[in-house]
Amino acid sequence: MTEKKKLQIALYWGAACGGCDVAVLDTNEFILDVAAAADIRFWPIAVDGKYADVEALADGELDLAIFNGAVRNSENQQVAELLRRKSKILVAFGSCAHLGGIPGLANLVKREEILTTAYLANASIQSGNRTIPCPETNCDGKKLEIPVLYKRVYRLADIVDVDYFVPGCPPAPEQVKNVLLAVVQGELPPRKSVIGASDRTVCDDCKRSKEEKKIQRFFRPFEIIQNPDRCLLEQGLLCMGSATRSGCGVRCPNSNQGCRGCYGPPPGVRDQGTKFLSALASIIDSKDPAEIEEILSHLPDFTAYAYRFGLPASILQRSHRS
Amino acid sequence: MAIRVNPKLIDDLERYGAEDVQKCYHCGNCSAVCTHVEPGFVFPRKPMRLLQMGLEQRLESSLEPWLCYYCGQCSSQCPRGAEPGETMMSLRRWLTSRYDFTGISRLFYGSWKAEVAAIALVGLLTAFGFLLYGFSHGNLRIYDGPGAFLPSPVVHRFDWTMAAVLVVLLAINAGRMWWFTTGGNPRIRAPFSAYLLQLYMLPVQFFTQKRYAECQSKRPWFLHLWLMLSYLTMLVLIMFFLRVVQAGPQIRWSAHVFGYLASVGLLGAVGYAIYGRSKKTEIHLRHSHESDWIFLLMLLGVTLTGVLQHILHRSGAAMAANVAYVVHLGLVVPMLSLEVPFSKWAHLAYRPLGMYLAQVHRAATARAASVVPSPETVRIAS
Amino acid sequence: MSFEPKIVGFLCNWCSYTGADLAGTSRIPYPANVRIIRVMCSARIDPTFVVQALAQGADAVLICGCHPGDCHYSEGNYKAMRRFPLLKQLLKAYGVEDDRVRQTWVSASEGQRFAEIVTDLTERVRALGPSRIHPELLNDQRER
Amino acid sequence: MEELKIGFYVCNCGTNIAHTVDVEGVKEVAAQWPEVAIARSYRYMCSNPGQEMIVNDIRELGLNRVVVAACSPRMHELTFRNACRLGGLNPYLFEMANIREQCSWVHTDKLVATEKAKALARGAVNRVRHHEPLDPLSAEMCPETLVLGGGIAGLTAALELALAGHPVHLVEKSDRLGGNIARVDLTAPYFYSARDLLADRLTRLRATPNVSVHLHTQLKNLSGFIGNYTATLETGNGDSAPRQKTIHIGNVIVATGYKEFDASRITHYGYGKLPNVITSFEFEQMLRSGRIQTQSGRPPRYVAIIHCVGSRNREFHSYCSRVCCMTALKYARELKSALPECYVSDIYIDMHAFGKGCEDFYRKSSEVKTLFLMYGKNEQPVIRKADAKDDCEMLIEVDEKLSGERIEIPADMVILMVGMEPRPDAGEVAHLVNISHDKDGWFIESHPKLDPVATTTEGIYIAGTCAAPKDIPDTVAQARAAAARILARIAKGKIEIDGVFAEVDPERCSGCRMCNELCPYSAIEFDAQAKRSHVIPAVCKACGCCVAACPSGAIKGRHFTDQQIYAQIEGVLA
Repeated sequence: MTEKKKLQIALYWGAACGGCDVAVLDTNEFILDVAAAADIRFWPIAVDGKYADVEALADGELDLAIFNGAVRNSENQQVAELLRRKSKILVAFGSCAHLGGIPGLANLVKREEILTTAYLANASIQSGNRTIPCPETNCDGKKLEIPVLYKRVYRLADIVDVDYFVPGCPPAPEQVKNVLLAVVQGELPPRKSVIGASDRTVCDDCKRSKEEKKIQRFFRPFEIIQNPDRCLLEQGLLCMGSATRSGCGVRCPNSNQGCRGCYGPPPGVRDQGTKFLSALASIIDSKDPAEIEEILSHLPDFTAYAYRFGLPASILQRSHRS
Repeated sequence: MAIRVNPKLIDDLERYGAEDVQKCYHCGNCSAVCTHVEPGFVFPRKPMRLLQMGLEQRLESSLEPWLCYYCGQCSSQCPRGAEPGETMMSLRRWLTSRYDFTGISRLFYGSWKAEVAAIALVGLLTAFGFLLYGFSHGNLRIYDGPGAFLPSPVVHRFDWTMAAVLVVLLAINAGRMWWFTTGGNPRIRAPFSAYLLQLYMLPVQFFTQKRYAECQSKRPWFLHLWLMLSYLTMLVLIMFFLRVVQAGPQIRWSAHVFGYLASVGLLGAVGYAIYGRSKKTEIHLRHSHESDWIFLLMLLGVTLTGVLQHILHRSGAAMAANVAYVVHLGLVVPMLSLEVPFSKWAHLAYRPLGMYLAQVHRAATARAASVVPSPETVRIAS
Repeated sequence: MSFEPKIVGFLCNWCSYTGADLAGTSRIPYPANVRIIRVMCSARIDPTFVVQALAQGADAVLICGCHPGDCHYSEGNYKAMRRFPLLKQLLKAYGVEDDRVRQTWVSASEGQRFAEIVTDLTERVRALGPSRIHPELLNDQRER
Repeated sequence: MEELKIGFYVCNCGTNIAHTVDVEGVKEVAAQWPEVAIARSYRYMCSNPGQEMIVNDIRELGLNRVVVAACSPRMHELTFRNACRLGGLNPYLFEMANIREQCSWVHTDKLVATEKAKALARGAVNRVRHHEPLDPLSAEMCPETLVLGGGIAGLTAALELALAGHPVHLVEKSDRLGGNIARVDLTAPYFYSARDLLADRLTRLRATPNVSVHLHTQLKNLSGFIGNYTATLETGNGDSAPRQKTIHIGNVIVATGYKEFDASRITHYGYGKLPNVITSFEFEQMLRSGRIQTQSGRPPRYVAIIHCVGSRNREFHSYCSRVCCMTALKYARELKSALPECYVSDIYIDMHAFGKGCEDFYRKSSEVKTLFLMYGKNEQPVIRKADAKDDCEMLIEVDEKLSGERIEIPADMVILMVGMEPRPDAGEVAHLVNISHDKDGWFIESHPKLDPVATTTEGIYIAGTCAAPKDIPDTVAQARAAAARILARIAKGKIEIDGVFAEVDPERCSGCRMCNELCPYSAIEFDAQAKRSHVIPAVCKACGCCVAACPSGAIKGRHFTDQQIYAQIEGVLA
């Protein structure tokens, strides 16, 4: 190859907080190398551009599209499909694109409830205002359209075919480097792999000492002074590390916080939440139903904890309340 | 208040014939098969228990032994061979000795030799007395009429005197029985009316022994009734018609026919009983205490000598008849004077009395149960 | 035709599965709605199995193990006992009705009890109507 | 991967299945399922022709999976696995659908039952696709045995093993062999001398070279698994520093026996306060010495024997200690023969005279005029000192059940029939050898009826009164049974370990140690160096608890894998 062709890349955020884009910027000087080595064709948060520009590209013209955020509305879906069509490699970047992420927790309630809470029944809303965003509105005889809010949140892979997954909320900046380098160097792992994570769990990298486990009581972090050298779970502090894929560098436990599971389940585990539930409940140190209930009562909203980053990726995916 | 157990009582009862009572483990089969068991009178199990434990006072106050006729069903059903029927029999013997205030009964049941010696002594004294009277007042060759060796009015007077003594003795003992079981029993509060109302029980039970007929096996009842009626007939003849019976030598059928029937009855029943006891033909005849044998042999002797003097007199052998008469009296007197108050014979009084008192107890219990408790007592009880 | 629920039963091999067999050998009838999956111990029943069955169209799930204290593996059923309340909490958050998932103890001699449990569960689920989970998950792919 | 060829067989079971299930319908629908190479129905699949059908199909059609829809797998799974083996197929590539016990026998509507049978069959076919061939593992069997406890059970077991030619380590905590039986005079109901029984064992034991006796010794640690245990013994009588010794053994017999109930715990019996209230063991001592005397040196005129001291009672132990009734009867007879003038009151709750010769023994004891008095389970007798005027030393007050009377019983001597209770260190021993004990502290057998000397830990056996109160014949029988079980395993040479067990994928285990405490058999070991857990196959019983609990999905339950169960779920619901 006489002249190295510049890498054509696009970045996009779906239903996301923006943290993933910040993670890309957190690569610091490396971003300059990226800018030098690649043509950033589309990156709404950093580069000016319109959807039409992307639509104008030939199919597969992009080498790499990095999509962060979940799919919450029709716009997210349209862009996801667009980027899929235009790029050779589509990466689901970050917990939201990978598993549904924090927005995915919305799956525990219905769309109507969300709208009601946000626009109608809320202390901060002026009384008398009864406006709910509608996909189509007639305004002065003109039809206005806004994206359709979906009934639930989807992972990117529920919508389009995804080539690679980069987990994390947000992914560690090194992982951003790794992905780009892998693409540049053409050293890509098999399709559908999770990049930047191992097959083991966070415990593997965690330096805290681990013993046989038995839990007599659960504590919330403010309730006890923890031993920084001992497994958090053994101290009664919730930590999802044992049910979470490693790769983050044990960021939370090293900061004296229980792992929150953002890297998702390790390979072979279908449902991070139920698997963690199975492990956690098994080590409760009681044979008395009433006592077990008592111990469990110290776990407020276990479901939201267990699926903080992955409810749409769980087996039941969403609330099935009538 | 706890009652003291007396482990020695069981040894004591052995002398009365209760040899197997310790084998009982209170399964209750005996009481289950007994047709006489009713609430308040559960036997043989309960008396056997009291006996094992040696609760003398409780035993003394129980009427249960007198409610049993010893048909033997219980013994045949006992899985341990504890002989409940025989235990009840032994208890009757023991109770007889307890009711007796003289202590003679206890002596007799304890030693058959003492009983035999006493019988021999009384018999010889009687014979001697009558001989003395006969030789001093009459002629050995004359059986009846003027100059008779033993004139019937004299014998008659003697009979009545003896009967009076016996009745007094029996009455004292029966009184003790009443006191032990009813009068002095704090558990029984019998109204006087009950004594009166139930009085009919005495003759009914005495003459029909109908409770015995309620036992599963009827033959013992029939034989017992037969023996008892024969004896009674003879007693009536002797006590009220001695002169007529003794007169002769011609036969006065109007009186003698009863004597013959009674003699045949006595001989048959006694013969059957002796045969049964020696061959142990039936459950209730398997165990024989010495007192049973003495009683039967005495009765046999009395009957035989009575029959003999009658035959001798009718056949004209007056002297031989007089000799037989003396021998007869020498047997009759100890039999009645010793057996009736102090030994087996006593049951002729105690059994009907026991049944009567049982009836009084039932009436007393029914009365206690029918008393409506005041609201106050109900509240406390609940 | 009335609604016939599909019930998946996870039964431990030593007590409950044997108890269900006993219902058979004793010819104790019960509704045909339950399909039994044998595991060696109730402790093997991963809560993931339960949600998986629900997601795949089960109208109800039944979990049976040995009575507490009777486990063939000495304490396996206690582990099942510990997991269940948390699983119920989780299912409640997902909006799954309480009657759809039941855990109970059936010994090898309780054929009659097993039949009664299945009968009762079937009736309750019939009254509840079909589970929405499976159709909703399918529908989510078609209609957003 | 090799192409799947599934053979599907559905059994009529005469009319047992065919009566309610349209067997042909099941067969036809199964034939349509992917990878089902052949579907057949037959009258009796378990019959020889039925099995041959499977064998032939495996050979001729090259089947590599077999499913039989028939009765319960608890009935014939082994039969069909064997058929597979005969056909040359690994037996674990077989699966069964239970359409008899759990379908045809419990449903009446043929349509509904047939639909269910199809679903169950589909579940089985789905599952079998994921089956993997499994082979049993084997390990060496060390022929040496550790026997804990030198009582009659331990002695008997040790002797049995030693006479068969195998080395035995007999460990006794105290300074001499014999245990509790050495404290007994004669035995009920045949009046054998306990001394003679023991002497026989000890003489024979001394004549056997294979037994090494360790007195003053306790087990300190046990690790490994059946055939391959390592035990650490600690010897020391307190005089010098304890010595530790490590031995390699294949099996362990726990025969640690019992301890008698402490009679002073029942205060109203006055044991320890009233001089002539003694325990049954103290009375045995009197019998052995031949002098039955009260404290003042006189022979007692009244002796009362109180049963169930510490047993069958809410406050202490609810169980029956089994041997006391007959022992009490024995005392009554021994007393009567030694002191004919003595009266014996036997104060009992129920007379438990089970077993050979015992009812007869009871009868004979009642014939010597023992006074049997019954008290209620939770209304124990009360003993007090008699007054000077009484002709006895003590009076026992009790509500007598058979008569309904409140009575007082004279006594010069009271013998308390103290029950059995687990030794104080039973929990420790259970923990050391990894077996469990019940709420009372008795060791738990593998199966109370069918496997009474084995435990849930392979290679650990229990014999005698450490498992529950029992008499000498039962103890000896258990000791010999345990020895026989071990001999059978030694004779086999190697131990075969079933191919079904849990295994940790070392590539996926992260060493979180969630599973470590969960295994009831301690089959999971943690390698601190590698920071990985692993399962010892010989110890694992394949319950699957750790499999379900492993949060990283690193533990695979062989033959009950997640994949297999998911496939079955999908199958029964499709």
